[in-house]
Amino acid sequence: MRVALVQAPIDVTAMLEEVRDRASGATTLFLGTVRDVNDGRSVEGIDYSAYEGMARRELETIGREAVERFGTEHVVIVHRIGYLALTDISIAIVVSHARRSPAMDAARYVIEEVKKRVPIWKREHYVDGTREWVDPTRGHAEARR
Amino acid sequence: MRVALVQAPIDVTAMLEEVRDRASGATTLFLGTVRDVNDGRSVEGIDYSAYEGMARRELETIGREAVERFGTEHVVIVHRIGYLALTDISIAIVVSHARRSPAMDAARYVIEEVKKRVPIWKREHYVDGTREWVDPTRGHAEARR
Amino acid sequence: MPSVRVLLFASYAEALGASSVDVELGPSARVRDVLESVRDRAGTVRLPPSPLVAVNEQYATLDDPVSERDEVAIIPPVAGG
Amino acid sequence: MPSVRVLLFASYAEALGASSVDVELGPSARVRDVLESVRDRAGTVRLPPSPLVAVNEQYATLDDPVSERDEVAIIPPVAGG
Repeated sequence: MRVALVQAPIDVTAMLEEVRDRASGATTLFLGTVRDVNDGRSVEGIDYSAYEGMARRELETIGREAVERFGTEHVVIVHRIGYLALTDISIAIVVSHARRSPAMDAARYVIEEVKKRVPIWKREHYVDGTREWVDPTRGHAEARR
Repeated sequence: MRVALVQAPIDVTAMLEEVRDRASGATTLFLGTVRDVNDGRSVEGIDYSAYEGMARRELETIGREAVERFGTEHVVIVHRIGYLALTDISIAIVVSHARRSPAMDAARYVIEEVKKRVPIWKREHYVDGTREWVDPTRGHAEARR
Repeated sequence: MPSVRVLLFASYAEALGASSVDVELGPSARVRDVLESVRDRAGTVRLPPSPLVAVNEQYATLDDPVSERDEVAIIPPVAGG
Repeated sequence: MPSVRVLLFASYAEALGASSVDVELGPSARVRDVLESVRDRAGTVRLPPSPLVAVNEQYATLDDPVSERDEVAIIPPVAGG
């Protein structure tokens, strides 16, 4: 199990290699990527920021929970921060397991928990030049003040 | 949407690139890999064979079903046949979607359907020199006759 | 008499010692008739009571018709993925 | 009087115009007291009624104690992933 908060582009191939194991019959990868539209607005990029120490700690906790719940040590979670352009990878989660069902469940568990608990924020940059902090609890972007 | 039945190692990086899209917020990858133990027996490798024409056709059908059910064109399914060694990738499924939940559901749908319907067979080669056809309907390997 | 080629795979091909067999088709032949003929041919080797069968690369039922130009295949339990 | 540093992030940092504020701690101070002081400081800027708060990088409740050596942070709605 390994987690990281990085500034540089995420090397997905290396992560897949990291969980490769003779005892694994299934590997799942989840990638979050920056898309061009959110709430009907044209997005140009997203600036991710974090409470870094706590974000690492929460990622660690989630990773350990996944290891315990799903029964594999092969869980790697990497979140990128900084300015990301369209199609850039913001998060990569990779899990390998003897069986496919827990491999898939573990990746889903991790992404859902990350979205609930890890202190990372994003400010969307729109094509029209404006920027807004995204507030998922309001179901839409919070107006910039 | 694309499906393929291949003899050569599967290029996962190229598949991820293939579904990369400005409109996608989530990408999921599922890999099936050859593992070292099955039903308590030490496996050395697996020989995959297929009814090739029909296997391609069934993969196509499953791919189209995933496109319709989950609402994305970005579905790629590649199955490898021939002799695979431990940790080799037998199947790679990649899906990208605007949202994460259908991206994950689609990958799961595809692997479950592949296992039910696509005419592909595997003969496990064991470390002790024996070989057996795998029969998932019996819950364990079918004895070699 | 018209005949049809029946493809065999994996454990079935191994059990019957061939990757295909040609069987004769009676009038209005159906999948069940073709299976019966394969069973007779195979002698002591047993196929399961109702194996999966494909006609022209699509899963078929025992009642589906079979003609000379069809490609019939008996499908062992699949194990892809 | 002892004080504690309160970290602010993202929309909260922008709203309050600072990435941290120092607030004085009364005796037996709790998270709710710290929040109250930040609210007073911020003047017209409103924090939500019950924002998430972390003490020493762990989520805390309004009743958790706060001492001089703690690191307190007010956590805007998270949006990682």
